[in-house]
Amino acid sequence: MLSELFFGYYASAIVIFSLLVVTRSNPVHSVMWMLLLFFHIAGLYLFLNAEFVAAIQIIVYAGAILVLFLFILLFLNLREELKVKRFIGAWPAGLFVTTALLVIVLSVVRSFVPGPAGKYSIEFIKQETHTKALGKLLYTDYLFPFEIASLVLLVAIIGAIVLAKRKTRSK
Amino acid sequence: MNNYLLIPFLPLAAFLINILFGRKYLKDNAHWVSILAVAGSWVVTVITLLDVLSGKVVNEDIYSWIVSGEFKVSVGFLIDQLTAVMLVVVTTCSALIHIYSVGYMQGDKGYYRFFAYLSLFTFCMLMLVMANNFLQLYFGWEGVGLCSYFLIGYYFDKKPASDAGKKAFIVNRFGDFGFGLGIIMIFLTFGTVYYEPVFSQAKVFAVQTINFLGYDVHLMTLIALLLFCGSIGKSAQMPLHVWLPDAMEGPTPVSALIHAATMVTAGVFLVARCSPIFSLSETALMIVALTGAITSLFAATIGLVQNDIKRIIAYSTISQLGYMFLAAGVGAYTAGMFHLYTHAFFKALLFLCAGSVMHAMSGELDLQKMGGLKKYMPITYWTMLFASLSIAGVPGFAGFFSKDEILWLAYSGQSPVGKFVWAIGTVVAFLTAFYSFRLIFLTFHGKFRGTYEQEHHLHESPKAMTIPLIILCIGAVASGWIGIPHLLGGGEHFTEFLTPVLGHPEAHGTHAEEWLVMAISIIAGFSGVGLAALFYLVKTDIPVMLAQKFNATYKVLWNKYYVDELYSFIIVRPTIWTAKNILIGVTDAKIIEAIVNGIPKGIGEFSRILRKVQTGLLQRYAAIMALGVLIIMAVMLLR
Amino acid sequence: MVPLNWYLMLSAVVFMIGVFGFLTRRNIIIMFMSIELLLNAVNISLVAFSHYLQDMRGQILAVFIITVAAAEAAIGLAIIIALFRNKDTVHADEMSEMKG
Amino acid sequence: MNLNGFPILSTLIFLPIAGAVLLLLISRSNENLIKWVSLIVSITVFIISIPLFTEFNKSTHLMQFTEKHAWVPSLNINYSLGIDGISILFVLLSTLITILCVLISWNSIKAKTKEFYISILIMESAMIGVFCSLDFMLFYLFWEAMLIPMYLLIGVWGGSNRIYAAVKFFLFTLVGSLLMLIGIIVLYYQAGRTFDILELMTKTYPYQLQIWLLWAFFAAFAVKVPMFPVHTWLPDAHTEAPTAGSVILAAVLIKMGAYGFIRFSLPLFPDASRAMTPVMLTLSVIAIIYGAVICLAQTDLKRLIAYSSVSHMGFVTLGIFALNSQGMEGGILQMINHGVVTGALFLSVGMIYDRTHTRQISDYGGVASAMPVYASLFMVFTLASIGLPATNGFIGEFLIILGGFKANQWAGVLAATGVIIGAGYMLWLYQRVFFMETNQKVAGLADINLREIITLLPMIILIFWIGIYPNAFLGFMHESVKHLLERVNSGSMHEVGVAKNILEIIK
Repeated sequence: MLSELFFGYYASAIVIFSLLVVTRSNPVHSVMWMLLLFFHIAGLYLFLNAEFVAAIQIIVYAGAILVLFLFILLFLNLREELKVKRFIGAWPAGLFVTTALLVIVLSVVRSFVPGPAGKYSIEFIKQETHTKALGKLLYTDYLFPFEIASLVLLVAIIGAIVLAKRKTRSK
Repeated sequence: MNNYLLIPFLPLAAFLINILFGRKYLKDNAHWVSILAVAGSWVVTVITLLDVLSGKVVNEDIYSWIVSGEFKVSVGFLIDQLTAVMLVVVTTCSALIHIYSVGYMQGDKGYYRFFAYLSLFTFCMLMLVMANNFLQLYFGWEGVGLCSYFLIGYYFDKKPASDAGKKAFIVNRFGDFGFGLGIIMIFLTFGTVYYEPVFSQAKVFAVQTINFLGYDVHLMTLIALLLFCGSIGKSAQMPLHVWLPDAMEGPTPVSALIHAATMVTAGVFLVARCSPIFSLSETALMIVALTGAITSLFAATIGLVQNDIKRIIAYSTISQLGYMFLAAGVGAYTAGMFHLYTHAFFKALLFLCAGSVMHAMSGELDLQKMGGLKKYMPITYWTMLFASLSIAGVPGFAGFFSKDEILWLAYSGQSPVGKFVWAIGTVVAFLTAFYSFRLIFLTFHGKFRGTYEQEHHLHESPKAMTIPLIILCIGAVASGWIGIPHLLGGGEHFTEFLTPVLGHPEAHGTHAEEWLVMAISIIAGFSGVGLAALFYLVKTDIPVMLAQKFNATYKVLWNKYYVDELYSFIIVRPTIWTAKNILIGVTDAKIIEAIVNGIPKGIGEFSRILRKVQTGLLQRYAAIMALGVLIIMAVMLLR
Repeated sequence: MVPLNWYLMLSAVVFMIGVFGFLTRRNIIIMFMSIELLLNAVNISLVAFSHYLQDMRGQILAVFIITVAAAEAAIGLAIIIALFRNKDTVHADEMSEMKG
Repeated sequence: MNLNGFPILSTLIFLPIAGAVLLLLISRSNENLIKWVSLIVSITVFIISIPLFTEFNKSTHLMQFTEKHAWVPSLNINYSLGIDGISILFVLLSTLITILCVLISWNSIKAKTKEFYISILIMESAMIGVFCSLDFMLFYLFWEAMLIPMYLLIGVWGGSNRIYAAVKFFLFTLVGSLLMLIGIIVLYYQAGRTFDILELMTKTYPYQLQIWLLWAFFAAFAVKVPMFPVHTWLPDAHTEAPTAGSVILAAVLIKMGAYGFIRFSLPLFPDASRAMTPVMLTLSVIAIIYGAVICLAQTDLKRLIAYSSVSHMGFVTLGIFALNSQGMEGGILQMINHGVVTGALFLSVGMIYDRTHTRQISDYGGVASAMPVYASLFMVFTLASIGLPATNGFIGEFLIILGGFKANQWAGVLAATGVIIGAGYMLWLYQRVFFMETNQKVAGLADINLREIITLLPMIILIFWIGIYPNAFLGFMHESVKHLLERVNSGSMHEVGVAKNILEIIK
């Protein structure tokens, strides 16, 4: 019962914050709501025994990405932004498409049948500790994708610098 | 290696040396190379002639030129009696005119170029006459045409000169078109283009007909006429004569060598060379004779009224060439060749004298501005007088014997048009004498009509020019003596010499008739001279009066029967008009391009409609994508 | 015990909210944030799967997605800066250079 | 005959690509090095191609210097190369022309030099590849690959209207070659899954199919040639292309169409080719006269030469479809001749264009006074173009007219009129440019320098070599042509009616 309540709180908070994120006219507010949203998602991860992911969710998302967003918002003319319309003219169409999709997805979720369970049971993780188990897998079976991910980040860093750099006029 | 190979290749070497090194190194010494080379050719020619006289005929291949399937042709040489005559004519005239040019072209900026072209011309002409197959003949044929083009347009910075060169080349191309087809027909008929097998087998096809472009024609007539097309172009016969008068834009030695003595006679040479083919077709011979006769009359009448000294001689050349064809057309090939040979001397001499006059007159060509030059330039006067006597057919001079032989053989031969062309020939003989002496009288007699400076400047030409004049003069007088008819106690050596190649012309007439023909031609010649003397020495107002009285006729003659204008009107202008307005304007632009551009344009229109969908709005695309996902999912669920 | 489906439904709802935001907001930064929502929604599903199926792969995938999200945010925001410099606007409906 | 197993053809194909890669590594500012590297590469390729000429066995029609490796075994595509008497001369021509293109562009290409030379070298690879391929897929690959550098050459370094010309060129040729691709695929299934050209040539196909395939291939080749109704891209492309582009276009690219006819259309579809001969002859004759007459009204130097190409290529197709050995050999030789002569004309025009920057004929006049050496070299090219004996043009044209006349009297006679008009427009051009009074714009121009003379010298040598001793070149073809004609003329004659119907439609 407690867990249902717990889930209910988190779930409704996540949904509400998500809605707030996409509807606020002031982008700064949106970012703030998003921050809260990320904390709640991290909580949900804890609830699912994924403490490493939860930590990353907070460090990377809340700590890095959202700060980036805030930083970008400083470029914009916020006062101007508050005066203009926040939705495009055809927003009802978007609403229709999304609701329809949602209805369909929700209607099929029920028919989902879980596959066979793996070896990472709660007991196993308790014994191994979560981060270690994840780390082991990451550095053995998924070493190659892991390295690729690091490359992706490197490219992203370089790319971001090149793109954002102010073009100096060529000699 | 036979030494006769030196004959053509010495001038070729001279050409190469001059063209490669002339501009930078030889400059004013360019003539030495060419003169030495041509003189060398002449010496070898004389040796070769002696060989031929002793009965030695050469016919051999040097190397295989084109081989394709059954078509095989080599570069090869045939030296027989006919070739020998041409060799003598070509190398002699060429050598003398090379020497003459040293004086005439002195100080010209393209000196080396001039001698290079002259040598190249000599080479090509020699290749033409020495060929042992039709394709090599064609090579020389086009080669001399090319040199003629170069030399007519020698003063290329003048528009008339470059126009005339181009005209000569293109008009000749019309003739060569037929000539080329003729060679192809020969190959398709005989399977070879070598003279020897073609001529020896020609009789086999004597009565054969062939379907040509849908018409059944007599094979030999077809071949002969196609070849004759080439002759018409090269020898400036009607209707392709228009280029020769214009060719006088070139330097005078060129006119003498190319447009009088050698190149233009190549057409006659061709007919003579192909006499085994021509003899098999009476129709072809008749056409040759009539073309020659009409051309000679036509050109002579134009010559009557012209005032340009070189043009008069040019028309006279056309007229005399017509004479040669007339001879060939009645089957008297030897007579034609004889006239070719004597004509080379006196006509080259006439031109060179005209050049000498021009030299003295600072390039003036108009007869009406000359007069009384006799006392200033005696050598020129006397040599020109002898040349004119020769062309007028005064007994004893070279022209008399050859002309008389032609007229007699035309009269007495078997040709159905023989009598007719004889009549024309006699009239032309009269006209020739008239305009030749009109030229002499207007130039050398009477009072000087030019400007004071010109008169002051008058002088006899330098030695380099007068010596060739004198040598040629000897030829103009004496060259006919080797062909004096039996009637006058001569031996007709020339005819005998050529008989192995050209056959002996048949004459069916009595001695009385022969005397009569000769007398008529002599009377015609003398009356022409006399009339000219009357008009231009005694009563100088008659020509003006006549010109006024027969104004229309005079105008037609003065404008050369409007042939140039006619061609321009029916060929040149319509072609260019078609090209400009129909081909570029309609076919290419309106039809082909419309189809070609129309299809892409249609596609473009279609895509213009389609691209409205591409709004460039990111969210529109995303929404459509989402809609797509929705539809796919819905379809999957509802199935 | 909360059933797996609940998580999936939650994920679907968040995802669709993200889609809605992406499709309708004019501000390109908010659109971008909507994309982050989409990624998070997927992450929720993945972690939930991981938990219920007792398989670590879901979480590993989630970690990779977070990595990619970080990279994407960096690049995306750099693009926005470049765009803003050139166009002087952050509204998606005012940019239609790609129209045909 | 594989020169001790040395893969000479592969070397020829890939050496220029290697050169292009090398150029890629050189800094763009180092223009001199770029030029020298490309010059050395092109000369090396030419030197390597010389053994083809000397070691070729003229007594057989079989493919020589062959190489064969499996490439995509699942589809039976092979990397298969080889040359015979028909293609060898084109390989040599390609390698020679490339050197000249590098030389002529030495000073005239000022922007994007590096890319320019890379394009030229890639072009060379593709050209050689087309002439050597014995596998249809490989052939098609090179055939299309050739378009890209050419498109760039016209579109990047061309004149003012270059984009239009480049796109037109690209679309024309692409549409044609796509139809050919369909034809190739049909052939592939028809012959039992093989792309091997030699194998395909030994099979016989149903007559109706032959007709269809012939037209599919015709589309590709006729556009390239270009034959009469589809020639309009050529003047535009030639006019706008840089000198090197025009030269490659004239000398090699448009030869590929005619080469295609000989190599593919005739041996693959002998019955259909024979049946379509009247159509082809008609189109050829139209091209000859049409191209020549239209030249008379041109005011642009390059455009005039471009239209003269239409006329000359009309001779080539006429010779090919005369289907006798004179016509065929004349046609092949005329392709070489046209490559040499028109290539040389474009080179020459490029030289004077570099000095005056105008292509209008009326802007010239009296060039012979200012530039005597140039004028005399141009004269040689002009004469070769109008087919004067002792130049190469005569040998080709004479054999073609002879062959054409043999096949069809009208074709021979009408083609011969093209020679007259040819003399007309070329001499008129020469007169307007070189003769008469010196135009202000050309007064005082410097005569051509040593580099330019060296560029033109090989052409002069070839013109006279072919003109005076053509057997050195004709000798290569005899066996191949004989074999080809045996293939074409064997078998029973099918309905001529089809061709007649088509002729009716054309009328």
